[in-house]
Amino acid sequence: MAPVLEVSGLKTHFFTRAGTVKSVDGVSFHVERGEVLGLVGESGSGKSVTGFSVMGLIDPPGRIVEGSIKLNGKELVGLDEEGFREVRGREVAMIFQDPMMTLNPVLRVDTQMIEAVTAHDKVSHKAARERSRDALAKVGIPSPEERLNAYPHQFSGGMRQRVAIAIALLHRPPLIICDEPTTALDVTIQSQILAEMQGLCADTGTALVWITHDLGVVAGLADRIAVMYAGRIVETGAVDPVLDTPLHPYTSGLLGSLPAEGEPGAPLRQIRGSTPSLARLPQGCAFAARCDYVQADCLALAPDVTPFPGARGVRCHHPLNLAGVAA
Amino acid sequence: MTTPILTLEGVSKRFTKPLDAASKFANLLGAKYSEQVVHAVDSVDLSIRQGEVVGLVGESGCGKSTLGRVVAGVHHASSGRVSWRGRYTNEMSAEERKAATLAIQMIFQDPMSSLNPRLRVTDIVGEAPVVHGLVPKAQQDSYVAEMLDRVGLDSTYRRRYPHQFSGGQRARIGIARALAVKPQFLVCDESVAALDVSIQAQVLNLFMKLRDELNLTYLFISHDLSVVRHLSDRVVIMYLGRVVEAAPAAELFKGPQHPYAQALLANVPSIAARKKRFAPLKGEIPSPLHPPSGCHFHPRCPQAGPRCRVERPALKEIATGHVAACHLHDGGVGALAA
Amino acid sequence: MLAFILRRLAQALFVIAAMLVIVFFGVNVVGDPIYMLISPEMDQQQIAETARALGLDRPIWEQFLVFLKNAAQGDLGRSFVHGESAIKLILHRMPATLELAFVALVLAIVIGLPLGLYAGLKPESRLSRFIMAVSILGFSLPTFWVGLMLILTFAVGLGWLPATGRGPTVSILGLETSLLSLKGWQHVALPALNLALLKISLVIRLARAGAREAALMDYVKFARAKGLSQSRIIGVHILKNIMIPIVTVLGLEFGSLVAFSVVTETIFAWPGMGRLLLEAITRLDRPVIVAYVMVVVVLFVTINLLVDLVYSALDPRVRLTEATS
Amino acid sequence: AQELKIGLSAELSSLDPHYHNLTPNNMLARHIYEPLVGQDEKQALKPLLAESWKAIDDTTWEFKLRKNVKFHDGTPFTADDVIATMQRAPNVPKSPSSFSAYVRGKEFTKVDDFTVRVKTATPAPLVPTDLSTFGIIPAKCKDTTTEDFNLGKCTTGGTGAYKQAEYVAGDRVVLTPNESYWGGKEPWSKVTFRMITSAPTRVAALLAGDLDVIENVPTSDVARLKGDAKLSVASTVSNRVIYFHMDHFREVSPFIKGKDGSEIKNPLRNLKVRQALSMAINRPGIVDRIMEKEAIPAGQLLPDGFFGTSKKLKPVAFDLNGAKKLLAEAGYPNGFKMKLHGPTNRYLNDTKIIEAVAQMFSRLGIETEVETLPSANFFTRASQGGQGNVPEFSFILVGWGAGTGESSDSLKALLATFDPAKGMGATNRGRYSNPTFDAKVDEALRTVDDAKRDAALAEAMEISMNDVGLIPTHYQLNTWASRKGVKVLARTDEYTLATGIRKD
Amino acid sequence: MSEATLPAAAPPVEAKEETPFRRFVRSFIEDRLALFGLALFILIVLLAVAAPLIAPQNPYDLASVDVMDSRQPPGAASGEGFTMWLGSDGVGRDLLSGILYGLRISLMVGAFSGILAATIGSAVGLIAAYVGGRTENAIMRLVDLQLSLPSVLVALILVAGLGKGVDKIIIALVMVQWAYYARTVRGSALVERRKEYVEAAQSLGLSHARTVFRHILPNCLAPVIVIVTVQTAHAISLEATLSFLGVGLPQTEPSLGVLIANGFQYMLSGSYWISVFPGFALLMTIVSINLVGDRLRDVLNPRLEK
Ligand SMILES: Nc1ncnc2c1ncn2[C@@H]1O[C@H](COP(=O)(O)OP(=O)(O)OP(=O)(O)O)[C@@H](O)[C@H]1O
Ligand SMILES: Nc1ncnc2c1ncn2[C@@H]1O[C@H](COP(=O)(O)OP(=O)(O)OP(=O)(O)O)[C@@H](O)[C@H]1O
Ligand SMILES: [Mg+2]
Ligand SMILES: [Mg+2]
Repeated sequence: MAPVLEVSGLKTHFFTRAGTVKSVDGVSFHVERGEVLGLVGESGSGKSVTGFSVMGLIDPPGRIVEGSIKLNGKELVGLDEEGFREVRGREVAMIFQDPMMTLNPVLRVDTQMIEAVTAHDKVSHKAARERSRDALAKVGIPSPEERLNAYPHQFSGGMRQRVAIAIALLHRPPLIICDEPTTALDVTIQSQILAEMQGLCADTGTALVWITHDLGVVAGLADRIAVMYAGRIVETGAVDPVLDTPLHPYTSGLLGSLPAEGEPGAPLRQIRGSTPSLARLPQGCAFAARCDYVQADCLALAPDVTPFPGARGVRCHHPLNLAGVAA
Repeated sequence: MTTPILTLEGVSKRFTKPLDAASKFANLLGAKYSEQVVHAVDSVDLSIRQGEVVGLVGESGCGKSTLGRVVAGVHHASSGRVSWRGRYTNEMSAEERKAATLAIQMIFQDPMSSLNPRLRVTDIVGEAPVVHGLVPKAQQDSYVAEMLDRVGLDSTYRRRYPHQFSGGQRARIGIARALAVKPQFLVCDESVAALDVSIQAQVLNLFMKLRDELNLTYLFISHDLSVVRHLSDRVVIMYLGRVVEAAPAAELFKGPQHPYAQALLANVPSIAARKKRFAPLKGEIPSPLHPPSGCHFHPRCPQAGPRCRVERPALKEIATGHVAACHLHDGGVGALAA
Repeated sequence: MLAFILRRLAQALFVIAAMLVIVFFGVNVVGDPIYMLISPEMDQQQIAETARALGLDRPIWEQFLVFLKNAAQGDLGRSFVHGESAIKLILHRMPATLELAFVALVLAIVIGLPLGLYAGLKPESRLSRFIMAVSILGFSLPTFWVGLMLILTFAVGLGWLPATGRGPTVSILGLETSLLSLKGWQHVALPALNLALLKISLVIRLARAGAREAALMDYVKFARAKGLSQSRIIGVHILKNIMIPIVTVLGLEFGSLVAFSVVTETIFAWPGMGRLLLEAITRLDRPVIVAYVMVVVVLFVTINLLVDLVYSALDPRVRLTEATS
Repeated sequence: AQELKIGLSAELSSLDPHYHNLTPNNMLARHIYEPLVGQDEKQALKPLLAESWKAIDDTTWEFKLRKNVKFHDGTPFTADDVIATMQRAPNVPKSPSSFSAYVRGKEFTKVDDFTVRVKTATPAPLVPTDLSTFGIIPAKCKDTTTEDFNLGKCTTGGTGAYKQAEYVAGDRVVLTPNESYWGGKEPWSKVTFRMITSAPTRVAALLAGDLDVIENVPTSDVARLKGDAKLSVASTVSNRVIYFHMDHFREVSPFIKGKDGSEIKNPLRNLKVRQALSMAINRPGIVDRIMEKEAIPAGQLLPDGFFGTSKKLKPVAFDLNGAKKLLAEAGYPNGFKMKLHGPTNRYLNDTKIIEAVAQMFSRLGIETEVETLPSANFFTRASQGGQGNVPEFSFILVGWGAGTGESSDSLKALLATFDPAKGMGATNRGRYSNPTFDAKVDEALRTVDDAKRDAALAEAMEISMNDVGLIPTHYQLNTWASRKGVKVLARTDEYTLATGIRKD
Repeated sequence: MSEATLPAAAPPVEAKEETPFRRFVRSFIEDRLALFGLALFILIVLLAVAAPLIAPQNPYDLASVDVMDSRQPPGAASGEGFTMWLGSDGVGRDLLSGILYGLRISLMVGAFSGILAATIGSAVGLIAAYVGGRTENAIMRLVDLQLSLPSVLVALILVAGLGKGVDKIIIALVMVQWAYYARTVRGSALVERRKEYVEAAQSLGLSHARTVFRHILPNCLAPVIVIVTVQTAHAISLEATLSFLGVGLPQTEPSLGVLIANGFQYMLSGSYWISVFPGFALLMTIVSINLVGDRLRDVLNPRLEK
């Protein structure tokens, strides 16, 4: 069966006055039907830009320079605005990080939902409203009929995120891209949303790309994981092997820095330095300057993806834990 | 070492928006305007011993920062008393108060907004010690260099502005600023929340190092349980302005007693838990403007009973050093207290 | 809501009281009205008689007390010059000024909003830069100068529109308006454009800034992600958000429109209250100045109240009790 | 018959003919309510509602009224209306400038329906002139208020050639012709007076065809309008003189200093200094460069030919060297410092004139400064701004229009010794005082015989001008512009009368 | 704890020594139109400053102005022999000299009223925001009051009362403009006050005055700079309007506004230059200030700052 989404060699660059920012620089991944892919990485590593590229929401000075994005077999790169408009919301939806900002504060919830329905389906206002109400009910909002008449500011953060999810689900798209939808929420509310999403996707067979920097969330939710660093995916694979036996030093470093993992009070493993500027990437491996295992070739040559069994891949000249990977 | 250096006794902080003359007049005409009161902190008792790291956790808006600010002297308590090294702050002389202010320093959440963007690092860090006469003006520069060294920053960056640093470096500048006035007590308000994990580890390590080197005491505020667990000796959990449970860290993480604490711990995502089924708490966090009656947690509590709706549970010691405010541990939730 | 209105009322009373004192004593500092009223051939006896008749022979504070006493009885004084109730004179001329200001406001929005929106959404385009550069001219040129230029071009040169005056008026619901006839519109076109010029630039700027900011907002991105068309996003999502600052500012600016109409009314011989005020100031017709200030303050307070109501209708986040701060 | 649209330069304050003695008011009222005695375009008296008048003795005048005159509603006009008017005119409540001065001290008696006698306590040669200043209203409207006059509630109307049709305060007055006017039919079906205070706008409105006639054409536009084939321009010398008043009464004048800034004795009390100043003013230059030829150099207070003017007085010729010599003779070879004051936007080109004169004085060696003030401020200070409510300034520019068309008022108000009790020198802002002159004026004001009075006034004029009591610079021209085909009768009194506008 | 776990942080991302000021200058000059505006403005200021040196005539010296030279077209020779390149006005003043000197006055009026109003308004706004409570309420009511009164009117009444003169005009303009600054500064000070660096200053025991003026104030200056430009331009054209209404500056020492107002009566007569040239000078001045102001607005707007 063909994957819902197949991204290959995607390069999205921003041409700013300060130079070309290579936010996404040769990213390839795919998402199967009904699958949850966790896209993790630190701030500024290009996760959101990857998501926006799929949605066709890259604005000047940014541009998709190269690569292909196939959604249900249909090529998206090169589509015009109208072409993208037809895809958005119907074949792929997106939920954003900050629930306070994603809903227009001056429009009522029903307006914002109904317009989303009628953007793709020629249905009556009444039918659209009913559909919106059902969607709200499905994401667990009590008394949805009344809530439709409310303004966003009358909802709490968690409820707003649910409204956003309801909007994303309106057309039952086969794929939803979730850009850190729970980062701004409290732990207990985050759990509510995660539970909600889990249930809904199981029911509808929707595939998810879950963008986050929280490895814990990915561990609990995702089937597969892709770790991004400086505009590239440095490691992919099923959740368990990647988290248990990371191949890339960066993945390994990340896991080591998590306080939950160490003995309380013991010094944490830390990755020295900080993320490089995407406008001035070094010639070799982008992680080389911070890597504990750096060798001469790392500085000279950017590594390619080395495939490993179990659909794993790593972009490193000298992967770790090779022993842990079944040959 | 067992006498506390900092004690809070029934500290409350209320934010009120009083009625203006027009609203009062309107009330005479039959309108119903009332004062808006937020009980950000609601009679909290807490004592912290020398050298201890106390973690303070709770959901957003539950009053953690406000409590931290009261401790650091940025806010005054609306009621209750704070004592520092055995002296009540409201009874201190100006001299003593200044000493206390400097002794208790705060480190803030946002590494960008907590640094004045128009000042150079040397002024950010060096201003207060010079103003307070801890360091002569002539030595400001070398003193700042020393401080930067201590927090692991290259001391040649002194003449730069905050925007020229990365997030982790800014966090270090904030720490250097606090250290520059030679504090004994640090209030860390979500000081690592804005940092990436890899940077967060650097800063957490720095905190631990400084504690050992300078014998500092910490009130460590965070909503990230794993950070708190890693760092703290003792953990205090707040819910809507009140302390609901406090215990030594290891004990609390082993066996939380308050239903809220239990839910909180259960919901922390962890990389150890793969493909788990999330079993969340029901309900929304209530508004602090209109907190629920009785136990603030009762509308969301799976085990709530009639008593919880009416009666505020008191903090009860369950084991040594382990207190919780729940009727379950104090005669049950079924009936009203006599 | 009630408290809100009360607060506004109290504010208005305070402003009126303050202005009263300032105007009353200020006019006295400028000069003695008697010299502006009396015919120069008159002798000393006649001057004294007239001053007595108008109450101008008494010390200023005594005149003030008399004024307060009469005001308490609802009599705000008679115009020295016209001999009629000052407030009546003003109210009589007010519709013309309001009509002018209103048309100017509409022009400002109709012309300024689309231009500003465009400039904000395409900030880098040549046309946008051109719009912005030209909009500077709007508030660089003195109103009186532009007014005469408009007359020279459209009335004298091209002969398209009448140069001066107001068209025939009809009374609907007690309000005199000239906007119901084509002739009325022809008359109002030039003065309104003259008055609107300043505000057009302002609206362009506000709309541009608003659009630039709104375009960066997540909710616009989210609206696109929903698959909405560009026109709906601009026409509903962005527009409604930028209307909020525009409505607020224009509400405040309505006052300055009314004030600047002093100049425009003079140039275009528009029979509004601005000209009456100017005449009153030059002739030291104190009762009229006082009445004007009162009427204008009441007008502003009313408009501000309306603006706040519109504001809260546009922006559901705003609760009226907070709008004042 | 067709409509006539006229652009006026000033706003009238009321349509009540007795409320406010103000040029635009009087002028408009003249269309509706006629006075007993009229003034022709040169302000010579002519019969109007009174067919004739004569002085029976030094203190009694008799007026014979015109018969068969009807008010607008058909009510016949009789002596009763005259008596009623004389009762109302001086007593309009809240009048900012009433006509009481013209009625004061006169006793009116009805001899028969068409004869009225006026008795005065002292000889009063000016009775006919006084009675030419305001219109006669019907007895029925004796108690009509000012507001009601504005609203046209005096339905009886006047006897004039036009009837009040519409009055929109601050905007327009519309008149319709009185079909049964005793003086014949007017050619216009309707006359609209529009008030357009901004001069360029008025001109533009004429050019744009909004108006048929405009008054007070700005001097700068006269040349252009004269050159326009579609327009015609009418002008005549006006009764208004522009002059400088100077401080005659203070030992030390506040705005005059020595060159080094020290206090000096008031030089303006020295005749030679005054003569030098007058001589230093290039009157033809002002007329040519600033007034753009729309003025005539002045040598006295009214243009030649007006009643009570001297044929001997000519404008002082410009002679800078002569002036310098005089100044040196007076003891000021190096001049002094002086600040000139004047109003803004009160007289044609007022600020430019004062600036030009200041330039001329500085060529004489006097260091000048100029301060112009809004009229409201200027006239108060110029009249009573100094210590003890005396005139404040040292040297001011002012203008004076002789509404009565003869020089007695001018001399009495501007140059006679300031004396509130006698009503003399009311506007003497320089406090000039000359007993010989005063005596001559007094004599003139008591002489009923016109020829003798004319001579006495001329003599008084000569005395004051030779003594340089004030320095006249020029007489303005009154200028009207109209559409070709519409002819305006130019008047010296600045009145724009529809009755004087005819189709060509 | 081992030392090895605490390596020094990597060097900052951008190694250049870039002060906020340099950063500001760099982004400012990226816009060519704004640069043009700035150059024009500097040129205008230089011309104004150098007026006594370059003007053919001292137009304020009555002895050197001759009414016989009045209304001469551009290029005519004056009585004294120099060429009046831009013609002369109604009293014989060389227009080029008049404009150069007029610029001085107009710029002075604009700059002084701008700076004074900015200083007073900022201080008031800052205090209101920092002190809060009743003080803030009282101040803000006063500001509302001021803002609700139309500026032309207030200035008109004030100048009528105060009399003419540059100082009087400046007082009047300050009176009508300070409130804009107070409102703006209070707005941004409220935002700044909530930032953590202010709390940091408090917890470091710094005095209120130090906190307000050293920490909060510099961070509120960006919007002030922007309104200074706009309000300066506004002040200059308001002064012109007041002159037109007859309550502006003295006739004998004309500002650009007075020159325009004086020339106004010649607009129809064909002597267009008397009003048009000063009008053009005013236009250029205000346009240049606004071009600079617009760019400042863009550069200093934190929300658009990346
Ligand atoms: N409009 C833009 N112009 C220039 N650079 C941009 C733009 N948008 C994004 N970038 C750059 O692209 C890089 C990747 O950004 P992106 O938002 O994808 O990061 P992210 O992984 O989503 O980070 P976060 O976790 O903070 O959301 C960043 O370095 C950012 O500076
Ligand atoms: N200055 C203030 N004025 C009014 N209310 C305030 C103020 N500061 C805090 N509050 C209110 O007090 C409550 C507690 O706020 P606080 O900042 O202490 O919460 P917190 O636990 O730190 O939350 P977070 O995790 O979001 O930082 C909140 O409801 C907040 O709205
Ligand atoms: Mg992102
Ligand atoms: Mg907090």
